[in-house]
Amino acid sequence: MEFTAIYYLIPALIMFCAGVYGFITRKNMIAMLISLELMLNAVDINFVVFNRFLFPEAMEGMFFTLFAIAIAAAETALAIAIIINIYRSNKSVDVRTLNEMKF
Amino acid sequence: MFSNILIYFVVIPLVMLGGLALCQNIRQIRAVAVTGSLALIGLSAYVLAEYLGMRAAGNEDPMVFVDSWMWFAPLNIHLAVGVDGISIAMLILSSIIVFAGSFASWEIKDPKAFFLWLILLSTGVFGFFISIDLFTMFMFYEVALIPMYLLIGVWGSGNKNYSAMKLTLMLMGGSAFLMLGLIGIYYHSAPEGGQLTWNILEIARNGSIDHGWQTFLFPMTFVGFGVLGAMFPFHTWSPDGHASAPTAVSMLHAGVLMKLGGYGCFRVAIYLMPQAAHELSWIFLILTGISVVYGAFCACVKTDLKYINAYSSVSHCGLVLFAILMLNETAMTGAIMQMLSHGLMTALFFALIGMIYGRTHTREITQMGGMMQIMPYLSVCYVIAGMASLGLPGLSGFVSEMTIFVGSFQHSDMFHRVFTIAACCSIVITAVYILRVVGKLLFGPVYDEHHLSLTDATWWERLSTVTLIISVAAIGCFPNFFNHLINFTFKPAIFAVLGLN
Amino acid sequence: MDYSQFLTMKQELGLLVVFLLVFLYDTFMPGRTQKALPAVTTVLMLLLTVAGFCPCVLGTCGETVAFSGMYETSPVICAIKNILNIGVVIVLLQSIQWANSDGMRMRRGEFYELLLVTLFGMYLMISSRHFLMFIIGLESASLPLAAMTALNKDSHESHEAAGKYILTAVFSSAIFMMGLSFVYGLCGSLYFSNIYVSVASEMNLMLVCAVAFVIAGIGFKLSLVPFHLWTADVYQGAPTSVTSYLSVISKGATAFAFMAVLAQVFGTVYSQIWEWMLYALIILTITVGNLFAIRQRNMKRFLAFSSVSQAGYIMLGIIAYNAMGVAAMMYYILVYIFSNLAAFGVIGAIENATGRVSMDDYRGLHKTNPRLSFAMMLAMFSLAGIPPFAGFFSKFFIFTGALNQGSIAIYVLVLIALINTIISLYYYLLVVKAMYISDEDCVIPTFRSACSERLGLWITVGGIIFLGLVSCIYSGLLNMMADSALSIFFI
Amino acid sequence: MESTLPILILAIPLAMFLILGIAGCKMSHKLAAALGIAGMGTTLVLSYITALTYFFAPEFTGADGLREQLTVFNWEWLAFTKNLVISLGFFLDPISAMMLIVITTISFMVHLYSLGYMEGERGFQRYYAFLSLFSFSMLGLVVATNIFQMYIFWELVGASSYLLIGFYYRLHSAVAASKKAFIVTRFADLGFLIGILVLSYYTQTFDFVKMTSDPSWVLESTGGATFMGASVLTWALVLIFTGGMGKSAMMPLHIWLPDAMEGPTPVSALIHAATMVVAGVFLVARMFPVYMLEGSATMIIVVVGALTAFYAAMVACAQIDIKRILAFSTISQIAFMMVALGVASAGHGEVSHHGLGYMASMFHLFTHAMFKALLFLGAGALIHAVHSNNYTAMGGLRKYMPITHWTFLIGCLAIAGIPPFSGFFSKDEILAACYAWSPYIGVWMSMVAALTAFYMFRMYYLIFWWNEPHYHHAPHDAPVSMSIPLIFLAAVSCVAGFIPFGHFVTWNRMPYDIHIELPVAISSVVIALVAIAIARHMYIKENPLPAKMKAALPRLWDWCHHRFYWDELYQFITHRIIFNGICRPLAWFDRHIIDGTMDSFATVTNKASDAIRPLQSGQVQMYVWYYLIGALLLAGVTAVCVL
Repeated sequence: MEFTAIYYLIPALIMFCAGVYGFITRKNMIAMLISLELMLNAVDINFVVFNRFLFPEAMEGMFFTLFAIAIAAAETALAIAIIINIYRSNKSVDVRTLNEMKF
Repeated sequence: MFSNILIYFVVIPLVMLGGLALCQNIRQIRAVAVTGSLALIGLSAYVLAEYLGMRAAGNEDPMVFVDSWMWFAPLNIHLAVGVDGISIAMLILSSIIVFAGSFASWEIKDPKAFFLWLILLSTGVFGFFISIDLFTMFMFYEVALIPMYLLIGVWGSGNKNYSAMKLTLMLMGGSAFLMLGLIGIYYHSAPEGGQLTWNILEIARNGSIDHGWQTFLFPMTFVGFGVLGAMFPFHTWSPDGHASAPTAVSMLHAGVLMKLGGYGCFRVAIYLMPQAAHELSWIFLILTGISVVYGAFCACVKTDLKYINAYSSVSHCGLVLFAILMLNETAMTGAIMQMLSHGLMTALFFALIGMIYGRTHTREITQMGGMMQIMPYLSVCYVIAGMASLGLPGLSGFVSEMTIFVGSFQHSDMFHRVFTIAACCSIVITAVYILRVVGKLLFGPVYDEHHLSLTDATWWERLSTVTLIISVAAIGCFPNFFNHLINFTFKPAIFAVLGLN
Repeated sequence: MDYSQFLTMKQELGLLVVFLLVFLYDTFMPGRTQKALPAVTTVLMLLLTVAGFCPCVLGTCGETVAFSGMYETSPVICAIKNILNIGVVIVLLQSIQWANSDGMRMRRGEFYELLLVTLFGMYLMISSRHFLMFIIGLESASLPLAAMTALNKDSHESHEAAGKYILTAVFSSAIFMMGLSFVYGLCGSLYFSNIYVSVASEMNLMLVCAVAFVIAGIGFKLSLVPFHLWTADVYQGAPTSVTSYLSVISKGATAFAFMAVLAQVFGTVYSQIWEWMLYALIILTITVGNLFAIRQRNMKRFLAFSSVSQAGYIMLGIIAYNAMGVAAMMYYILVYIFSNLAAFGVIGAIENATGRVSMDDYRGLHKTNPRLSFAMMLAMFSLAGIPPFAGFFSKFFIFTGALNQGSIAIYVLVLIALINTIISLYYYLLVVKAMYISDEDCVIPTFRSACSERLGLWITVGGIIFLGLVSCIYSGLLNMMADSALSIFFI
Repeated sequence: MESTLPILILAIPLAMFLILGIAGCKMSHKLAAALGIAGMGTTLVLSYITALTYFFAPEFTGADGLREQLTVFNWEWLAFTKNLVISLGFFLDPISAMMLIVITTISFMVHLYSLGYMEGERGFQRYYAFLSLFSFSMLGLVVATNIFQMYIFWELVGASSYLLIGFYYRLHSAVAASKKAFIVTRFADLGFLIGILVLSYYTQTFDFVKMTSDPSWVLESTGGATFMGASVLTWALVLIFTGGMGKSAMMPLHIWLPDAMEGPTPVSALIHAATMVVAGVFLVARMFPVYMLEGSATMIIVVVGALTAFYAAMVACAQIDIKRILAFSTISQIAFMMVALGVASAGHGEVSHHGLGYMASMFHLFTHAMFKALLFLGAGALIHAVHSNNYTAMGGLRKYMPITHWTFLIGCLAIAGIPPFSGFFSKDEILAACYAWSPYIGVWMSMVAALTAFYMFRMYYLIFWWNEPHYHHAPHDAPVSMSIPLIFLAAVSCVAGFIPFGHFVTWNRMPYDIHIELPVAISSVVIALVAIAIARHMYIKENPLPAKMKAALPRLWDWCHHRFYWDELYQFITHRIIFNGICRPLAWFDRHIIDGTMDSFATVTNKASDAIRPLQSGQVQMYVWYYLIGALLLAGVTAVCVL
């Protein structure tokens, strides 16, 4: 059995959807962050797979992935910092407490 | 740029704005307002004389004093000016009303801001009338609209917030359609290729706009301007707006601003898109015909003086649009004369209503009576205004209405003639509501004993009203002068296209 | 590798220098001189702006490509960067008073450094011709903003805004990158030019999704409906200076970048795919933004929704897909910067002096603070598009540009947009009404705003009045656009 | 003819109006009156010179006796199109010359009379100003060279009539009456205007000379066009006649005239008896050659006239207010003139009588103006003396007011058609013309003539004989300024009948010899005498006979007394139907439907704004959810559409 691109892409898509699902349903902000990480990683997989299977002559996808990982790390760090901030003032990491401003 | 005389119609108000900004006290403000408006009257008189001289010398150009300065080169937008008889008539009208309006607001509170806005408004008005570039025309049009909001909102009375907002939004709604129409015209201004242009004369010269587009753009522009011309069913801003506006603003608004609508309908919608006008006129004839009769009927039952006058304006301005749509020389001449006439007499009306309201603090005719005994001068003026409104010969209303009726009835189509007869009926209804007001307000015994202590007009009020009355009588007594002034414009271009007349 | 390529990035380098100087000043200068940091930053930024206008110093005379086509600069790009610079100077000017307030003493430097970093990101975003560069620019323009939003440590709202912002932003960038991965999968390259060439032959569901995701990702930053929901909360929660920065600079840069992406990447599928997407988005954006704005009482939130609907108008310049439209868009951005900053300047001044931001607090303002209310009124008129203020011209030109496309559909779209201007006029007039017409017992007392704030207001008011009347600005932009390499992408 | 005098005839009253109107309030009463009277006097002299020159100077009469039509001057006032031009001019032909005499005479008399009658009234100067305005307008009307000039002055007389009726503006009744007069005539003028429009559309001219000199051309120019079954010419003429109906108070547009008696009595004499109300007759006479073409139009004139004459005479028998009686008598007499004009047209009767009715009508106009003015002024003197309009407050006055009594009696005899007073001659011609046209109409009109004699003498006896009530102050004759006009007019009424009117005024401007048709004359005199005798029997002194008759025919009395409920009908139409049925609903419609629609745009926007509020729920996850849905929808919908 040969592993074509689709075998990698479908798990990536599932990962992405799981991330989206998790992001929308989890109430804990940390969990949401994890979901986000899932989504970003799914994207990374996509890039790598495309590069590896479809366009192996250049390394654009790989490089993009590297940068994307870095960006994801930065995002997470910033998000964690802000969540901590929120925890300080709200004593909670429940996303539902972020509802002071609306309408 | 400053060698063109017309540009001073905008420069003078701008200088006045600057002068007002520097004013320290009420005397200076009044001085600026009076000097400026006198200068404007003088300027328009000068332009009129020059124009007549040029025509007498055999000048056959559609417009004179034409000049154009590039503004936004890539879009070919110019600051283009030029006048013909119609614009000159409108300029004279505006300057007279600005003059009278300045006197009518002699003792307004917070005069500096008031006059600033008022003069800004008149800048827009003058700019509109001298422009022949669609862009600048539209720009000045909107410049004239927005000060209304503050003028009514701050200095108004009654339900002023609602009225001011309604007026502004409805008029801006009209100008939304208008803007689309104007840009559309621009993009179809050169049917045979070549440079697109905003210049009205050039568009007219370039030949007719593509027919399919005309049928789309004509309603846009006509409705856009028609809103300001109080066309049914877009007239409802008028009663509320006028009722809440302070005196001078009502004067300027009903007297001049509503004329922008009629003028624009002619200058843009009809002049540039005659075929569509010819084909679609029946729809708008029905609407304006309704305006004419309907406004008059509504005025019959209102008890607030300003509402009565506002509905009367709906009726009279409806007649303007009605006549324009007849697409013949006489009726259109009548339309312009009606604009002049209505502008002057309605300004007179609003001035008087403001003066009466300033004394009695009510505009309900049921709360007043016998004013003739208390303030005879104002009452007599009111009767004169009423007579002008109901079309007494010798005053302006008669000549304009008759020109419209006779002109409209010359239309070869039976439908148009029948509608003319329907519109004629308004003269009876007008008589009904005018006499009803005159009878209740001025005649009869004094209703309220407290009114007995009220005083008659002051000198500035007299000056304001006398100016207007003289103008009304001048048109009424020497109509042929104005007729010729206006008439010339309708001779050349437009009817040739239609094969009418 | 030829390191002289870096020299084509003159503006970026200049900005980097400014950033470094500010950073060094903040880090190494003694405490008592720290109060001068805002002023120093402003002056430095001003110098950069001035330099940007002198071609001999910073500006590039022609179109240059660097880093094997990842980076591009051209007169048009320089122009938009200059426009952003002007906006940043005004924002900085207006923030001096706030940055020097007690609560900000410890974080003064952070604000300026983060701000400059985001600006740098925007530069990259505008100049990039490769999606990697683009995403780096986008993220560095977006992530520090979350930190800036949270800058107001004592305010719960500030935290909440930052939380919402970071979560949605990351989500959005995930979607965006997903879209990019699709594009990559289809075209095998992330260079704009390569994609442009090959994208038309790849019409399939994946491409449609890719375009939709890219539009969503960038639309998020532009706050197009329905990707706009963070806008109001973040604008409200963030410190006023950050909000003003967010609302004009970030939006302006993104709008231009959006245009570049749509034209240079997906230009060949304009009429097939994204024209209709934009129709829907524009109508939604303008309408929903307006409908929400009607009911707002908090001035910042109010301006947030107003900026949502303004974004819709900005999009009209893109949908036309022609040089005239894009020039009008740039002009619109410029005018919008001035108008909105005038409004935020007033809001900021009042907030700094009294801490009040509700529209109801503005009642009767003209009696106590006539100049502030005058500036606010001009800003509102300009935003609403009332002549003779600049907003009128920008609106008119953007409509003219859009209608240049000529189809009936665009006429309908513009008509909808025009009808929406009436709604927008309504809520802008509400502010004017509050200040000039409504009477209130507890009016905000007369106060004298700081020198810097006044200067900022004078500049913006001057801009509002003169930007429209002085015709060479728009004409220049249009000519520049017509000459630029971008114009080959247009129909 | 030299145009200076004609210009002055119009200019002097106008100048007087402007002077008195603008500066009047600064003047003393005496000065104002002196100015007014002097002005009118000058006009009188000038008019007489002009008219008499016209009638007697040989150069205006052709060799065959044909009188020329002179357009003394004709200034373009407003040019609608090349052909349709309103000119202001001075047109002199027999009828306008005659009208000049009538108007200036009566007007001067009224000016003079008012000096005494209006003495000390507030607004005395205003009164003279308005009188001058009226004289100006009326003179302009009769000398109009074109139909539009006539319309202009037509409106002006309407307005001056309005102002004068409402002279006592403090009284509700006067204000209401003036309003009514204006609106009713305005309504009629609408018909007039439309008539002018229709006529001018086809003929492309307003000019009288052009229309009347060759009427068949008018017929041709319409090209046989029809509208709703009738020819357009009929329509035009009937509509123009409508205008005349309004001014001349023909049924059903007569209702304003009785109320117009709220004005000062001299005004009633001038406007509502002698001059303005005959404008309708004058209009038809002016257009007579055109009317002759259209049998159906003249038929309508005859029918309307005959009905009105009878109706007004009936009503006059049951009125209490002496001015009302005179008003209805005026209506009735004008109807006589109308009928005469109607029967003058071709198509009926003997050829020799063509044009007789026209002459008779004009003759009656002339004599009626004199004796009706006399009667009104006499009534004014009575009212001045007893301070009441009702005959119930009078009685036996012959002893107290001999001058008034005798002059009034002359007036009554004149109107009753007793020779040798002027009314006899003119009425006789009318009846002769009627008999010639159709015996039925002749009999009908004779009956009306009998009624006329009856109600006039009923009034006469009730005022001057009957039972003398208790007077607080003994009534006495009016002062000299009031008596002179009475005596003068009485004298004119005595002799005017002997004027060879046919030599001056005929429809074709050829002289025509009047000869009394004995059968008609004798029978009508007999009938009149019988009617007078009945009146004398019933009313010479107090007796139960009138009351008995009233009781015998209560219904008839009620209907007559209430003028056949026309006013109530109008009240119903205007108030119930037009005001409450049209105006109010329209105003409601405007406020609630039209304006409501406009407001509803705002409301709907607000509602929509409310409705989408939950979108911005404040929950990040919802934001993201909408984001996702948006992105997917964008992709999905596009994919469905594109792929």
